[in-house]
Amino acid sequence: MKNMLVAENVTKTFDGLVAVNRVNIVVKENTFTMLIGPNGCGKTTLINCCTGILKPTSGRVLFEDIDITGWKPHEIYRVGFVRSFQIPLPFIGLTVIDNVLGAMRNPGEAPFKAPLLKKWAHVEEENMSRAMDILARVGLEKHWDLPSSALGAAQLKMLEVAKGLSSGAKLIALDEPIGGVDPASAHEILSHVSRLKEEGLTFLVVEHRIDIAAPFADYIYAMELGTLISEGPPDKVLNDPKVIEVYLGKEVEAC
Amino acid sequence: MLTVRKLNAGYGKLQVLYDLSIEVPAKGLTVVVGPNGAGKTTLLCSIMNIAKVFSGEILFEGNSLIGELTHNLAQKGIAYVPQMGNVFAGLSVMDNLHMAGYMLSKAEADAKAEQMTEIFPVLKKFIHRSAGTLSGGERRMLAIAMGLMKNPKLMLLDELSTDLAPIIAERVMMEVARMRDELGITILMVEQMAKRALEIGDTAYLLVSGQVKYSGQANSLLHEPELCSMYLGIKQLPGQGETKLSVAEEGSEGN
Amino acid sequence: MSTHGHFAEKFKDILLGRAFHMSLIIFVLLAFLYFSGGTSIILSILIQVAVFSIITMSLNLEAGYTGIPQFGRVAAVIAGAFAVGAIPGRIMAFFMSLPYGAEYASDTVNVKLVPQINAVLAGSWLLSLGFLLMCIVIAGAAGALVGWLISRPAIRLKEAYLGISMLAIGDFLMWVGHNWNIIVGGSVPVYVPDPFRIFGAARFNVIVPAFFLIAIIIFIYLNRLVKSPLGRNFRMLRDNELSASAAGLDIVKVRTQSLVIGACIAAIGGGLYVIYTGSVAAIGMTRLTFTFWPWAYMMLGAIGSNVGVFLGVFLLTILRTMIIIYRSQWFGFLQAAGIDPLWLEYTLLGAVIIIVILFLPYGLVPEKVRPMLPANRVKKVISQKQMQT
Amino acid sequence: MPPWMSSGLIYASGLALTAGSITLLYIATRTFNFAVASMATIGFYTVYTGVALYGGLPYQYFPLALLVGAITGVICYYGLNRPLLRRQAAEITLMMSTLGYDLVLLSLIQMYADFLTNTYKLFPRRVTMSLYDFELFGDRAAAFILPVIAIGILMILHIFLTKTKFGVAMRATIENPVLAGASGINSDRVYLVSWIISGGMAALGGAFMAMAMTGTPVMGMYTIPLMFAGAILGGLGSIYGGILGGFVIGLTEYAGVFLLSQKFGAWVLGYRMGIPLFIMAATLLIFPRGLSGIPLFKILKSLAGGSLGGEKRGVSA
Repeated sequence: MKNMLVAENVTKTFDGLVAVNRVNIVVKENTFTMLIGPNGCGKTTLINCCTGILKPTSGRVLFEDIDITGWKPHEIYRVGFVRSFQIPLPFIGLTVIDNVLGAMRNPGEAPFKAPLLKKWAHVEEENMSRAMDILARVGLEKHWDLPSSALGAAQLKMLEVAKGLSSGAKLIALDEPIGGVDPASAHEILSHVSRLKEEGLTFLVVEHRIDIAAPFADYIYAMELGTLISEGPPDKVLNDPKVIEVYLGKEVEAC
Repeated sequence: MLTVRKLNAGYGKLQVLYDLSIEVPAKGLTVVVGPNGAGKTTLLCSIMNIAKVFSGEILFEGNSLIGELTHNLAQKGIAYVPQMGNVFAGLSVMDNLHMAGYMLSKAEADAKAEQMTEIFPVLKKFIHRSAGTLSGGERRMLAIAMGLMKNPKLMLLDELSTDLAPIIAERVMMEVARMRDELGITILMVEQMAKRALEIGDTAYLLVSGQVKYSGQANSLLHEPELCSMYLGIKQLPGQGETKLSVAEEGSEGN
Repeated sequence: MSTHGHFAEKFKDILLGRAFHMSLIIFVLLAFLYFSGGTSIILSILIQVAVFSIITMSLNLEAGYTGIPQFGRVAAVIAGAFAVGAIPGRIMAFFMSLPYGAEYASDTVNVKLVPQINAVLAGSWLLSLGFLLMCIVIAGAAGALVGWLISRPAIRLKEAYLGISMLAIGDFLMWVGHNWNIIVGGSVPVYVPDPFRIFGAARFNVIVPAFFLIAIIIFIYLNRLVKSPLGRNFRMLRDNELSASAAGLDIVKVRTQSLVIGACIAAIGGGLYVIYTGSVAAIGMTRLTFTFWPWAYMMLGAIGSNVGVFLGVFLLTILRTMIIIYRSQWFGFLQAAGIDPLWLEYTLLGAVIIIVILFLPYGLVPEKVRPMLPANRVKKVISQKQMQT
Repeated sequence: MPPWMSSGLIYASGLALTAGSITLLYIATRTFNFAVASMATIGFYTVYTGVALYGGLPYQYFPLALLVGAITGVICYYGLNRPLLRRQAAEITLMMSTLGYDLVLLSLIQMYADFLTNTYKLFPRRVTMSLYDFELFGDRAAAFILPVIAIGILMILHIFLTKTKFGVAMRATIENPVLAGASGINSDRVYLVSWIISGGMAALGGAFMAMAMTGTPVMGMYTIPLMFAGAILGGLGSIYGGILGGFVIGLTEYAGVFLLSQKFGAWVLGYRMGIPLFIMAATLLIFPRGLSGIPLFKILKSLAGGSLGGEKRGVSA
């Protein structure tokens, strides 16, 4: 399996505070790779550094062997690496389907072509047809024409995934896809995601509700205080004393 | 003293707590434990009307707290020590203590502040420094002192042991137990350092993914081997055999 | 559903819609003004509606659709007004071998020059029309340039910082015009050659439909623009910049596009305004008239709906006019105390902004959330999908 | 003192107060207060009415200006700002709402000017307030008194914010509203007091500025970009920064115009507004978050001890 994403020695400091400290991760193609760790351990900061929201202080980020360190988010998006946000950020003034369409490109985005329906309508129709397929894959096809502000929390999470899919991305980074979602919907979301993985996509998932998410993972990285403390297949990481310590405090012996 | 019934709460659209019911008996120490992201902090925030309550009941001494403004809650005798942002970084240590005792008279506040500096000598040393210059541990001490300043009937403590050296954490825990024993303060404590908390606590609740998975005597909860697996969310730890799901069900019925 | 039922449904929607009710109110008020004041009042209302709906629609593009806090609308309007005041007349002067340099704008020369140009314009249909088109093109170009220049620093700033900076730029341009005599005469207004002179006494009756036509063309253009993938990009930027960027948008580019198109249109509005008034006084290009009033029009009508903007401009312009006409009848008590009731215009402006914010946060005709493609095409795609499954 | 300097000091003191008023309100309530324009004009007219109708020196009417300004602030808070804050309105909405209030006030000011003209036969539309001033050390007294008052107000504010219980509670609320609420501090009252102080400062600032420039009903309207420039230059993070920013803007306007007109000729005078706006633009281009983004300013601030507001609101939240 080839490497989709490689982060080499990524370090990010804020005013002298080290949020991410020389972290190395590798996301292999067609895997569900999980990044776990307690609140404030630097998971989201790491994802932000990889997807261009933040610029790493040092280190390199490679996507399919292209150095994407310091690229802008829309440039990283173009090479096929997209992300979702922990708190869903839908475009509330748009319908569900337009939220998905917004991530697809269309000649009608050029100012001189935009007023001329003929120049872009056929592409838009194709896109829309594709968008409907994507919505069906995440279980939102019935809500395509609702304003996205009318969706519930779990649906918004799936909309984020759909936005990622619509770009034709190869790697999708999901920041807490099941945070704030009830356990039943969380299972549903993750089964959708794992079905998409079967179809050939790669996922990098940040999540701390490992009780629900771990069974879906192929490989887990655990972080604490900005550094990696463990990595490997789920069995290995979740039984790693260091990980248990982070999650349980010091009283492992008590159990 | 405090009763929470069928609470559904969260932030904006995100729901974090699902039909959560807990009971905090007067003059007791109630401990809420659970993995990251279980909604422990959100529980305290919904009591303080900081998070959004979607439905359910919160009763304090028989009166509903839903919709009460936060500062009125403080005047009713509920003190809240948040995990993050628990001191005023721009104010001196002395001012922090006085602000915490905002509802006390000048003389009372002075006396109480004096008492606090005796309990926490480190505060005396930095009394005129601004709280922003304190180290993590010192800040935490200040936060606890600020909670105690209020002479509360009910104290809500969020993750006291964060950032504290083990020895100091131990002392803080003893201090909490002493507050219950000597001052007769009712305490609702959310804690990551589960073992110590459960040792000193009276009643305990285990929160997982926004739902109560276990409730009962703090001590007996400590002796449940499932605790470990519950925390980590692994259904089967190697060598442990089948999980006793019945325990969890019993627990939720116990509410 | 039968076609007949469909139309009945649609008709019912329109009848119950806020836009329809607002139009009714406007119509009644207009009829009332017509019977009490005659045609000239109606015409003066219509001309203002035409000019200000252009300016307000451009503001709506930037603020309503793209979410830019455009508190410097006046800057682009000034660009158009100054360009029309300074350039087309000079071009005419050049071809007529009249002075066209700095002295064109000096008060003693300008007052003699412009009537000469007007006389030539009045002699030819073609020339007049060409002159009008030239004015529009020059105004639009100047506006686009200013919009682009403003967008350069603007991309780095956020929210209120951006708003205040644009407000300051607008003010600054006004002071430049007021002091730098060679543009539009500084403190003495320059005259603008009049492409409608050819109609003589009927000038006004022609200007109104002509400007309305231009406003409607811009309305159609903007409606198509915002109902396109580009319009969707604008809205994405408005709803969430971070998310828009993660969805592959170059936010700097999209913001620049909105600012340039908006400024271009606003400048055309400014150019038309000075053609209608016949002169450019820099000091009259205030942010009160060309930034704050358009904001009030837009907020009352609807942020993000051009029909709403149109109705908002109409309704408020009528109310403003009524204050002017009926000041002595209705506000006699103020006049008795020596107070000019015209100041009530400011009260109206302020009150509208406050009331809208407090009670009508989405305006009278809120934007409808619909797909960008026309409904029939959307239906085709969706039914195809449903057939597949 | 050369004339540009005396006028500059007077004007800059006024601008400092208005910029401080904008900053205080912004850090307390996230509201960019447009109404500072009319509040300043109201302050000027309060003083003008006093001296024109009842005689005496402008200085005796300053407390009255403070009071009137505070009242306009209270009205705006209860009528407009509080409902919007409760609704957690966006920054732009808060800003637009004060614009509406500003325009209503402006119309009232215009009517009041008409009223003064008609009833008392005054000329309130072009007022030279410096005529009512007296002479001190061979110069206008205002050039000495007003900077002193401005500094005095700054000191009183500093003492209020650091030494009184309520002042400290204000800083606490501004820094961390959640924790302050949990400590029993009523944030409503803090916002109200912010409006009172800020309204008073704005009105006094207007009364100051009128001592250096021609007092007109639209003077606030014309100078509001400069007030904002001062506040933005100060970085909107600390009230001292805002006051300093306003002072710098005011003084450079007068000094800059003087120096440039000596070098290039009198035509520069027309562009006087350009100088402060240029300073603001330049600052924002280099430091998009104003002076407080400059490390030097941070150092100064830390030397001055804990200041109001801190760098970020709710750092810890």
